[in-house]
Amino acid sequence: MEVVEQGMGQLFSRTTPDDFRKAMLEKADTMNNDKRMDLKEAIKRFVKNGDYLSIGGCSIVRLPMAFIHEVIRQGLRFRMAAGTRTFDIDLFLDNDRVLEIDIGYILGLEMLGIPQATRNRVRDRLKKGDLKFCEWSNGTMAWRHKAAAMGVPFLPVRTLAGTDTFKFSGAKKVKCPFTGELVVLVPALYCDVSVIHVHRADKYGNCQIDGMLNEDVEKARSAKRVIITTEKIIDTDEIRKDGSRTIIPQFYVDAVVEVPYGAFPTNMPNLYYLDLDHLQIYADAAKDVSGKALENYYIEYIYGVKDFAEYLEKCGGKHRLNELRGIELMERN
Amino acid sequence: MEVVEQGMGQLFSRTTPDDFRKAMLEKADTMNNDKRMDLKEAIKRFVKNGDYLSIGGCSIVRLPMAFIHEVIRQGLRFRMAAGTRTFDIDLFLDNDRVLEIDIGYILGLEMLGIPQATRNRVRDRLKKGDLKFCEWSNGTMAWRHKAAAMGVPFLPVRTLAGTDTFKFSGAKKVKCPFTGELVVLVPALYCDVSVIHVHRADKYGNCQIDGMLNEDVEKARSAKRVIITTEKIIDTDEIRKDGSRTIIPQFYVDAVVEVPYGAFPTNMPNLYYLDLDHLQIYADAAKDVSGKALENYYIEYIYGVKDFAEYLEKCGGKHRLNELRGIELMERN
Amino acid sequence: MASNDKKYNNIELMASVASRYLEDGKVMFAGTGIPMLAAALAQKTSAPNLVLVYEAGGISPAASMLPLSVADSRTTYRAICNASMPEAMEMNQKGLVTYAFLGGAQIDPYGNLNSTMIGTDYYNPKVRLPGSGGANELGSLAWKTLIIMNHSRKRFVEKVDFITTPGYLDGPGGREKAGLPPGTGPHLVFTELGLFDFDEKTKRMRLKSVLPGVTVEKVVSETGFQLIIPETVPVEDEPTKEELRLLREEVDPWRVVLRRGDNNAQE
Amino acid sequence: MASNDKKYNNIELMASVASRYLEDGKVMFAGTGIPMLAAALAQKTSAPNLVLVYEAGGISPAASMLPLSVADSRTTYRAICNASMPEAMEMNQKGLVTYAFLGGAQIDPYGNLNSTMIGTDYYNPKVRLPGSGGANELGSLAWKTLIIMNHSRKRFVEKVDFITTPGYLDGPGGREKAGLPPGTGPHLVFTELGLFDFDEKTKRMRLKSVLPGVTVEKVVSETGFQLIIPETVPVEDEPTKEELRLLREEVDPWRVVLRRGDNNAQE
Repeated sequence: MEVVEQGMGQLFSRTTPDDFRKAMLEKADTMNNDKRMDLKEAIKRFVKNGDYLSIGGCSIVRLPMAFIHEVIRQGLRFRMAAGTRTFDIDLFLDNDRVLEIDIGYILGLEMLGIPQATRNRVRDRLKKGDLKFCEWSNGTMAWRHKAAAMGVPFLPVRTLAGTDTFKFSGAKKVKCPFTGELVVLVPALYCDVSVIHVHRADKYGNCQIDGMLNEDVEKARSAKRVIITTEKIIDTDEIRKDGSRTIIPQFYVDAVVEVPYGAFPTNMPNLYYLDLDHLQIYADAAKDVSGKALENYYIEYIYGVKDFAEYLEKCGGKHRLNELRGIELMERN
Repeated sequence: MEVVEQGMGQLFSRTTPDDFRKAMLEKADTMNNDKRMDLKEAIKRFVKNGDYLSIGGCSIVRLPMAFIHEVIRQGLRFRMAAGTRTFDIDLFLDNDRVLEIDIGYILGLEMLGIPQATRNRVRDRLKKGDLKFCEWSNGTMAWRHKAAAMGVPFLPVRTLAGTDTFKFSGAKKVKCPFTGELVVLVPALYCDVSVIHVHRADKYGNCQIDGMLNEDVEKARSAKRVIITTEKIIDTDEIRKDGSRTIIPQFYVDAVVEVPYGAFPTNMPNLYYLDLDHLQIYADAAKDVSGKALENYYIEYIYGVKDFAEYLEKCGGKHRLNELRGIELMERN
Repeated sequence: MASNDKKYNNIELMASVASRYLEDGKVMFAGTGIPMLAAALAQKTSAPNLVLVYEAGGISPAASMLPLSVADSRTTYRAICNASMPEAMEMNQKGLVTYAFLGGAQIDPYGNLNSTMIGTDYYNPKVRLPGSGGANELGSLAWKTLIIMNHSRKRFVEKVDFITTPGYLDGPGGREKAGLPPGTGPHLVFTELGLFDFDEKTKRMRLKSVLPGVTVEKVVSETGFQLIIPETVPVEDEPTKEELRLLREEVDPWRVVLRRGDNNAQE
Repeated sequence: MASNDKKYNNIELMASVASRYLEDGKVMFAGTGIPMLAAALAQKTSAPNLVLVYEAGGISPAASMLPLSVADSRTTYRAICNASMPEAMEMNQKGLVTYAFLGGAQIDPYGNLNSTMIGTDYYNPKVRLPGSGGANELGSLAWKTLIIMNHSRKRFVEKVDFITTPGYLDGPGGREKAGLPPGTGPHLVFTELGLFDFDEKTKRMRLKSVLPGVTVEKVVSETGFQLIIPETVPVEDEPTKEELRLLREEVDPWRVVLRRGDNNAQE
């Protein structure tokens, strides 16, 4: 099973299964702790500058926006996992808060097109060597999180082969020792911190999520520290009513932070639809390649407000949130 | 990534990921077919003598007993996956219906001890070379099903190393090309047929299961043909009410067979508890190493009855089933 | 062939044409935009049992409104299963997905796709694009890859700047030699000018038909590599009244996607 | 020390003693029988936040009745999560499981366990046993493996007939050399005669304490290999009234497991 070919991409997270086991041992010693706290405390205790970060949700759905705003306000910088990232990574990139990215998908805004200013900024930083990329795909990023969640150093996959994506990745191609077929190995991706916004969680961190799961099951299980922001904290009795609905069990979770509407302006399935109007304000600002319009956007909506609640007020408050709830529930009688 | 060490066990299922893809292509061409049929038709169409079989459920819980009785009556023989098998594999072994077994766990009856007659029969057939084993463990059997369900030829694991279980397995030990650590590779296990008893399924084969899942998610996704026996057929509308509860989606399923109490005398979570009295009748018969008592058991309960409904009648019928429902629901007010 | 007295725009045209090529009873991965439009239209016309699976985990939803992304709540509304990216991608890896419907920034004669960067130096690109997304998986694993692109010489090029997603790579046997699952590859390419398939022997792109009002010469002049041109090139039918009605009234009544074609509506 | 005026049987004794060694706030995998009894008792006494995970996927259930197997509905009744074997085993593989509590047919001085076959020829065994079950995973991956066995010279042997589940293999460094996760291994062995741990330097089994009424000589004579015997060997406390009440009235009121000790009740 010799290595036939390998990508030249750099591995940004070097945590091995044994390193991760040691981190988990600490968690295994503290069952049934009450993990409720506010966002600032959670960030202070569990997030460090330079951490390798993974974010839950996908595209413009269920992104932990309250967390993202707060770390941007605090000036923290990260290395990042970026399978299917859109609005979240754009905010980080606009503010030079990312140093290294494992790329699945970045710089898109779905129906709203490409943020030109962000794109140019990225190109310029790349050229200066101020920003490092490693190429992957959404699938291989999901599988890298999955390998880590399984506690193994890599997974075999049947993609990437034959492409430049492979050449600029950190993957390796080998002959399968059982079948003789060529197979690509992708290395496990253990993150320092994972932040996931969920529908409901109890105080221990048992979480329920509605709608698509993307790779949140895997992300929650493969980070040394996990912060859950949740629309609502519910009683453990509710969790125990249907254990089949527990997507993330408490073992992995360090902090449970209640943030109603914490995914605004992205879509929270069953609760509120995405705010196309607000996203359009951002998309329009990002069209101004001078960066001036974006600068104003950030002063207006992030640096100039003291917390996420104030941001929600700025964006129309209760009235707008009720409208978004109405749109989301249109299909549900 | 050279192979450092390898087991001498034989691989009983030789299906590769590419073979399996071809089988799936046929399935991918027949979406939304009505798959309801009776047990005899399902067996006639989808089960062949000598097939490599995997069975759902675990230990003495949620075993597809109606299917097992029927194939024993029909005289079919199999090669088998045996992670955590108890009463089911004992019935096959008592009747010499298994040729090759990938062993996780066999020959046990949990609290009821070891069936001596079955054990002796197995020892004698082993000696004659009439029965072949390959050694694994419950975990590696689950991971072998999982590798197949993922569509890859193997998975790395961190168990088996250092033991005779490894020596008599078909696993291989390699150096991880990313971390340099030793890791064991287990080959994907693609089965010919998988049979799983579930709580609720619609006519397309979308299935809901309550309680533990063991490795049924993986088994359903890695067999060329899948037969679902179900306590109840429900409308697809019910499935669509909560897609989070769909454990097996329709794509994999070939037949949906309604068999109320189809797991009797094993435990069906939320519906009926195991019948300790009937299991004791079997366990007592299996103590008689002459095999005579077992022979009588099979005449009485399998060969001498025309179908599973008649077996249920013999075992106390509605009255007994209601008692078992009562025991199961004791904890649920 | 103007039995059709209504105007339609390019999006409406492409969605209508593409919808007719989607077979009933198959599993398909659809991306945001025209692929989703075409799939929804096909479900309402010739392919009621076309089953959609979305990358982020939505399986066979029953939403009447068009999703705005592959993770949108409308991909899981009344879905038969709310799954995950690994589950969806592994369906592909196991061979359960017949069609994947993708876009790209550049394509070459073998159907190789670039959505990573424009330029000659990876570390110093002229334009940095989003990267693979799920395209590498879909193009590697689905049995038949459908591709939708805008048609120009800058996009249809002899050699893409970066192979993000594998087509037939360097030609016949290229995929198998690289280790990709056999029997897979690009199937059809849809543009605002025509439809293209791939020659069985050379695996090079071949003109299959043109859209209404488009000449073969126009197609050739907008393509940056040598296309295989068959002796007869049929013209696709215009969108029918019923197709347009369904698109406008049922599939995308708010014209979220349809309106993107409004600035180049065809008379 | 007979402040205890009630009789108890071996199962009650072993469950009571074992329960005192289970730490609060840890995750534990418990097998059917005495391990489950001990865990349930500990949860009612000193370890209310001991979290149980079962091999087939039940996570932290809240059933009052004792499960009869690791898949029983009582392992998922009001569980915080209904999971699967891979999920449960991967919790182990990732290092989240502090204690695994196992049985076996044979054990050697390094804590290697045999549950596969008795005899010298694998293909022609004297007795075929069930095989690994989940034991190989638990013994490979849990941080601390607890073992419960019946004590006799036939079971405590110099060399097991088949290493099903790894102990310290051939001694210090053996596990790491084989590729098992570092820092793991057998922690305590419980029998009806005594408790045993493993010497830090040699990794060989060491007598830690004896059960009430058992002499060190008895332990030595029933052991088929050289045990490390420390200078002072404490005696475990008898089951308290409260432990026996809980076991009999709350943990196993139907005596499904407890009754298995009734034929050798101690006075």
